[in-house]
Amino acid sequence: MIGLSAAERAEIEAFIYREARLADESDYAGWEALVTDDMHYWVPFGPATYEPGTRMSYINDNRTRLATRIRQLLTGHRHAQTPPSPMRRMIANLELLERTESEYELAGNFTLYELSAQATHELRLWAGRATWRLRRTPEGLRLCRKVVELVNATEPQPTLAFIL
Amino acid sequence: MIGLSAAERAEIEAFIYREARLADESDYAGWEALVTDDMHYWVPFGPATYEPGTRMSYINDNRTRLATRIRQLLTGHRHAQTPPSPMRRMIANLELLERTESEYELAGNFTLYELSAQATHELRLWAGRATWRLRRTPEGLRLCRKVVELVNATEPQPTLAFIL
Amino acid sequence: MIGLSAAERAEIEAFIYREARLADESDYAGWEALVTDDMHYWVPFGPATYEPGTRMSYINDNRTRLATRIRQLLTGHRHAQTPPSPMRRMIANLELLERTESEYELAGNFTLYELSAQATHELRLWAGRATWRLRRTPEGLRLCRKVVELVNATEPQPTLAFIL
Amino acid sequence: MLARTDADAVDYGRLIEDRRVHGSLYGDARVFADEIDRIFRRGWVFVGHESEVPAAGDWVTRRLGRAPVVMVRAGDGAVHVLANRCAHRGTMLCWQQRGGGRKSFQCSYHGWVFGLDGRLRSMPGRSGFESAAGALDLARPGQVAAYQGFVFANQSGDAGPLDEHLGPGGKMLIDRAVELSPVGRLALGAGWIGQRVASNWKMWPESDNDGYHLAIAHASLQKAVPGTQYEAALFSPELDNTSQARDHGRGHVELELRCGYDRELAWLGTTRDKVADYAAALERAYGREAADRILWDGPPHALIFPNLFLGEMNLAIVEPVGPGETIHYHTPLLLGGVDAGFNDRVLRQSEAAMGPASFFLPDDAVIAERMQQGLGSGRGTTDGWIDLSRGAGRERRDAMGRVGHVSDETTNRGFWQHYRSVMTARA
Amino acid sequence: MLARTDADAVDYGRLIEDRRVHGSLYGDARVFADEIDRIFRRGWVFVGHESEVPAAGDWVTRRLGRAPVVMVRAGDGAVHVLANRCAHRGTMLCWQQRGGGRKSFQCSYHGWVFGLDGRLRSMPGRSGFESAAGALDLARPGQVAAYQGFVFANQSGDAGPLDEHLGPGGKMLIDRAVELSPVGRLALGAGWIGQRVASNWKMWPESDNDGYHLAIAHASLQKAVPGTQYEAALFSPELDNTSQARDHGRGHVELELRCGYDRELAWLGTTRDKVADYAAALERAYGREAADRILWDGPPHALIFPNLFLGEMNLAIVEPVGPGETIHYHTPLLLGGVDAGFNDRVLRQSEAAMGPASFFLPDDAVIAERMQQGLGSGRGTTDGWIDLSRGAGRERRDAMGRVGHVSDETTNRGFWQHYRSVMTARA
Amino acid sequence: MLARTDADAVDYGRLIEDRRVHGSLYGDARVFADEIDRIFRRGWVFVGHESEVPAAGDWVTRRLGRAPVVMVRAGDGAVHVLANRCAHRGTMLCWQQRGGGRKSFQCSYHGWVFGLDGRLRSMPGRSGFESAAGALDLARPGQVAAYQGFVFANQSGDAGPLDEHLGPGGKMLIDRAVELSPVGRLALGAGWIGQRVASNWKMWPESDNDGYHLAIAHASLQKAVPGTQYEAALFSPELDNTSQARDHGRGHVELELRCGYDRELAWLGTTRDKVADYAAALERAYGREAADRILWDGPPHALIFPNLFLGEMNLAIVEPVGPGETIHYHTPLLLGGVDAGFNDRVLRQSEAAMGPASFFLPDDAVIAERMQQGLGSGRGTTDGWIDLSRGAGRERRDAMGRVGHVSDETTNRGFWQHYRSVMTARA
Ligand code: FES
Ligand code: FES
Ligand code: FES
Ligand SMILES: [Fe+3]
Ligand SMILES: [Fe+3]
Ligand SMILES: [Fe+3]
Repeated sequence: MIGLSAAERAEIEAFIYREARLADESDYAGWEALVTDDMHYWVPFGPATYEPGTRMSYINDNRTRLATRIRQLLTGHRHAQTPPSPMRRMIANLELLERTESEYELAGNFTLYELSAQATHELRLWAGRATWRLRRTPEGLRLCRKVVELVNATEPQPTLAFIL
Repeated sequence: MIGLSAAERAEIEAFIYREARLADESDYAGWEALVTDDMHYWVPFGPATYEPGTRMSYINDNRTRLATRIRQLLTGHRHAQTPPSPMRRMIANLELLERTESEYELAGNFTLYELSAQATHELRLWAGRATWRLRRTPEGLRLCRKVVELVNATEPQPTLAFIL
Repeated sequence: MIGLSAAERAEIEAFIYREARLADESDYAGWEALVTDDMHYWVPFGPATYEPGTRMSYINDNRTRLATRIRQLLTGHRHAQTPPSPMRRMIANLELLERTESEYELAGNFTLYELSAQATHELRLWAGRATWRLRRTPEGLRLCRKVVELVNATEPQPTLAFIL
Repeated sequence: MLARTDADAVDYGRLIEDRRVHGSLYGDARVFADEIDRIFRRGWVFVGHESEVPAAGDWVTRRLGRAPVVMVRAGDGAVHVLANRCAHRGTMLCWQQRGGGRKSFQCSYHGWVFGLDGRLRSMPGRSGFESAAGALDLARPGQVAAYQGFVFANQSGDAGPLDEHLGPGGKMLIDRAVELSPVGRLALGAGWIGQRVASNWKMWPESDNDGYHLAIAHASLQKAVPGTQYEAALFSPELDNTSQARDHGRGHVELELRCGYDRELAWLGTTRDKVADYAAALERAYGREAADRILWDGPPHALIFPNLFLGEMNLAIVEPVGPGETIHYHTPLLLGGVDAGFNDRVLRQSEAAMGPASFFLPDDAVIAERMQQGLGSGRGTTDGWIDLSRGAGRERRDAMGRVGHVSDETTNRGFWQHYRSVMTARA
Repeated sequence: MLARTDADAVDYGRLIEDRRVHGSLYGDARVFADEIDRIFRRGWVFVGHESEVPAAGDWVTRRLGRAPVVMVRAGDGAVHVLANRCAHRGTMLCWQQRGGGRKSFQCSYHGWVFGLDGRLRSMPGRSGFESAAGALDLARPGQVAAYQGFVFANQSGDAGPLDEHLGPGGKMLIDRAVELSPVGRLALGAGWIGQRVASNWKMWPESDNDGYHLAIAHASLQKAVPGTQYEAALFSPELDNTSQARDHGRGHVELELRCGYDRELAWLGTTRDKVADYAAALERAYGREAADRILWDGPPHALIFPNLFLGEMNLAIVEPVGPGETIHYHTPLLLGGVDAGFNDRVLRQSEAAMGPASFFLPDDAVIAERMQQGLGSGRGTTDGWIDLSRGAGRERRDAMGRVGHVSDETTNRGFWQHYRSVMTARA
Repeated sequence: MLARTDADAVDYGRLIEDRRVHGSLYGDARVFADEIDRIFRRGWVFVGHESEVPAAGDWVTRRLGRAPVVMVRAGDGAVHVLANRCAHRGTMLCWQQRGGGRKSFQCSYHGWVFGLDGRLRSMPGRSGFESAAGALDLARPGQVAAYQGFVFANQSGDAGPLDEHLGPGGKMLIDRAVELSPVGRLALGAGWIGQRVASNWKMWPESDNDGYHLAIAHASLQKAVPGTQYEAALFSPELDNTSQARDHGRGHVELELRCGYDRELAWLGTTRDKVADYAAALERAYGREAADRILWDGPPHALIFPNLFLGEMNLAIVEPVGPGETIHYHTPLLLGGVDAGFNDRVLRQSEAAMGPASFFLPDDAVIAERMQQGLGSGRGTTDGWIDLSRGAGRERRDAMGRVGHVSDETTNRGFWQHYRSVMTARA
């Protein structure tokens, strides 16, 4: 990525791939450890061109609601993720959108394969563009904002009980 | 990519991802600004192992026809792209095939997700191999040839009114 | 990838992309030249969390059986690959898992598009996680182990007569 | 229109008993076709709410069963429901969920132009046509009517008045939703989120109004978010729980949670001091006593047969797609005449409660899919019966209809008995 | 072969009126099955052109309706149409679009070998068989015949002579295509490009021969490329436009553009000096007067019922896949006896005009899909009628049949009236 | 349960002749529905082997036709086959392939708990129910019975005793598989691998027991791995080959390879010294003579009608999914009472022989798909007949039934004649 040193690039890619792997493997405790206290997680209905909260989004989690989401998943009674869906994410076309003193904003396209193991046993495909805002903290890079725009976000979606 | 400096690699990747993003977002004016005056854009029927023009191709655009294609898209009356399909491209496995004094030839595999928003509202998947020929010009890198071989190029295709 | 120099990274990526390309193009002779004499190729049923041979796997090839597999493909009478399926692989999210004096272990996610050209003419999609173990030999990098975990490995699979 | 004899007719009277129904009704293609005809074509179905198209030229697309329609507000303020199909050759006119600013609809095939009232306005090459004026206007359902801004339509035109379809129960339920607004108006402008489910549509009228499944199906929610409004009204033990299940007749059924709430504004998960402006507005509008009642009771939780779910602070539409495929759409019940903060709260609650990534609906959806799988997905056959007997023996009648314990299948029995009467009467 | 009573028979006479047809004919599964039987099995359908298999051992695969066949040139030069299905157990023999260099077909299951004429040549383990010679040859359609190299087949064998099916109109249209070659031969070797469309197949005979939609449906082309051949012949205002729509009977219909052209070679978008060699060759072959006429008239724009579109310098095949799925294949009309530059030009024009990425067909395809959606995609029902009345009142008859203004639905009416006669006669 | 008259009944007697069958039987939706009813619901089908659920609480999910069941071992050691469908509202109870350690099954919808014997154990809110005990237990097939641990079930309950279905032939075949174990027990614990194939299910009983296709369909295997057990028994020229094809009646058919082997242990691709422990164990268990015979004969290669393939050292289940979709599952025939090395060898051989990535099955699968394509994939129609005559004239009868040359279609004729008798008798 232009604007990053090779080491920064490696570090950022490693972070993003790790975040994806933890999500792939439904390791929610591990995943949650990567996010900041002011994390915002947004899956808009259509392109991310409106102010979240002004009309319906699939997901519009502040940190509290995100914590609730993870807590629900970890109860062991979330039928919609019993068992957890086997998943694999592919991330491509990473571009650096902005860098500040302490933060990086990146965007890329993704594919997520999900085996809906709870009932239909279909292989589902989720695809779109993701934007990550990373913050450099004393503990290393942390995720402070993630926006996921599904290509078909204007169409009815199947159950989405995991974290994209 | 072997044969490229880290800076060249970053520059080339950035160019290719940018080209993809402009296409994703149907920004045809922006996309057209990236191509040279002798641009050749080819989507063969089957593998690119024949001379274009000797048998039918899906697309075999010299610069003039490519300009017409874009002009048609920009009329605002191209029903097949009204509204423009939301799209996202993934590019992977980039390899450097050739470099000359002023040009680079690269190949990689791709996936393109398209929401056919004009009628069926299906999420369509286009996949295959792309070859980019980039030229270093005073204005920066420019695309002078793009060949897109669909994996299933021998099968009937749905409407393909955008630029791959 | 963290833990690798830029040159190593380029070399490893080039190797993995080349391996993928040879598989894409059903160049089995070329592909076989990339593997070591003790190559192990495993496609488990479900996650790779069991000892191969203790329960059924899709593929659990030692070098001998892998050679047989390739020999069968090269007879020209393998109906299940007559003609060979046009394929394209996408590899993403590469992470370095381990490096020793002479070996690298990497993992990443993949998508494989296959046109089942032998009968149904469907575009099939195979997706999952791959682990490559590469060894540095006098002839360059060689593949000594490949494990492919399909996302939907617990579900019935269509014919898989090629090498993943 | 296609000729069809009844050689392979389904005997609905036999497959639907008072206390059980046959599982084949959820997966059979012929049953689905009959439902599309008898329920969704020859009966009243909910289309949308007038507040979704606030300005002239605003439109939304919907399905009456599978038939595409557009609901549009014309220049004179009238709301029309029109076939989303050109009167010339049938080309769909609007292919997005919604839009605005239209003066007319132009067909992309030959360019005919229709007014927002469906009248043919112009066509290229007029001299080629001889048809009488009006013959080539857009088709419209045989009956369209609204109650409190809720627009319903009936394609066949012979379903009787809407008033009769809603009945006192249906109207009362809608009134209770509307009355939440100090000005008696809804403002449904936040958009609909759709969830695609691999189940028959009937799982949704059932589960949306099933008071028996909460503690098990939504156990994860109860654990992760203790203290919601459902704690007293739905999660609490059978014999402590004073909420009620109601059958209002005509297929309209209700979980009456207000009798189970343990505090006012439980339905909004808040207290009066947090929504003081709203409470004050209600008091100004309706007086103290009525306001107190509204703040306690909150919105209805009820089905307006067959496709409208008044889901507390959400509205949901159940759209049948195929025997084993359904879309469940919802939008927050935004109110007119309230402060923005109030509606923000409703929207936030709606994002949490419904939709594919919410805290409730995913579990219902997976269970509906498991039910579909258990009953046979339309490809096989099943000999199974579905039990509906819960509480049948302790059910009573009051002025509004049958009433049972909130966990009883009074609601399902109400749904199915109306279904049976429709499916046999319109055979 | 499967027994089927007519309890649920479709009444085509009622669904097809002279000036309108019922929308359910585009999406119903039973209608589709009837069409596959009555039109595509019991009628003549276009298979391919002999020039597609120029050398012995060349073959192409096609569908007669849904039944797979292979068209192959045998060693003696004869072209055969054979069932693409082993005579033993039914295994498909050829699974690619085309190939060459074959001496025989060997089945992959048990290794039976069939000659290029379909005769069983050999089998492993001959002693296990007692069947009479010939009993195990490849099946073939009941009738196969060619006109000017255009190969047609009829599976049932009782469709009457091809000559009668084509009639004077069909033959004249084909003649006009062939006569473009100075040596009277086509050379269709550039391959077929297929476009998959989510519409019924009948949208294609209709829209391919609809002279009314150009200015709207193809407005983007007109704007982006002003001055094409269609400017005068199709885009120009109704009353200036002298092109004609023709019904030649038997379902063969035409947009006769030659009467609307404003210059010679309009159909090739060029002028005589640019194709001087071609013009000279025509003159040598046919004489000056005929050459002038050909250079003005150009190729036909017409349907040979049910599946062959003579699309000016393209040939197209309409392949029905399901009630809501069709493939539209095309190949450029390459000519024998012309210079390579001429055929290059034809191929370039074809790439621009037809196929999924061309300047025309994508808009037609999306509109066909919108029409399918508007009419109901086979999962629902519709009560809509499709209007076909345009120009019905100003239509006239001449020696070749009915003729109307190019923008009139004379062509669609011709298609549908023949469809009705076939669907009712073969009930 | 859905009423259905026979107006569109399929005449199976006419479509199945002694020496040929009609191709439409492989792709028609009505035929598939009839098969699911007459063969898979009203006949005996294989469910699983008791050794798959060795411990109390172990369970596997299966389909009886399309109806989901679970086979489970209860605390008392009994193996039950239960409907995988809650007795309340039909929700599927188990949605994975297999599991263990269960004490009960709890439904995810309302929390009913069923014992491993299917009895309703508890439910939330018991006071709402009045049903008699037992009325709300899990449904189970009308008949369930086991032979040598092979569990079979019949849903309708009126298929007669299992003993009669298996007949002496079926039992002998199973006995021969079991007798390979020195302790007379199988230990099927390695899991099932499923292969999804775009063909009708009947291609699999056919091709699994077709001795005619080896040299062609599996030519690549023969070339890549010369010297397998099939060299003498299946690949060798027709007149050298002494293996036999057998029809044991009731649809059970066999390729009897033991008479074609040229050495003992050919079926394991090994020699006695390599499996000395196993040979010794057999001798200890059965005596020298019997052990020698077993080492020569090896396992059966046979179909137990309709869905169980005794595939030498594999078991396979054929699961019909739709007219053109089937899953072929297999597991290695692991034996009780043998050393681990022996079973490792069996598992290794199984990985090579069967499954989507093996050396054999992919070719069969692609050929089955080509056959399906050749016959018409259910969307079209075909007039083709499938020939079954091979060897019909040289077939003979012995005490076990009809017997022919291994390459003869004695097996297919046996399958189809039983199919015809079932499909006509249960019409
Ligand atoms: S179909 Fe709408 S104008 Fe012709
Ligand atoms: S099916 Fe073709 S040879 Fe047997
Ligand atoms: S459906 Fe199983 S407990 Fe209600
Ligand atoms: Fe619920
Ligand atoms: Fe057109
Ligand atoms: Fe085989």
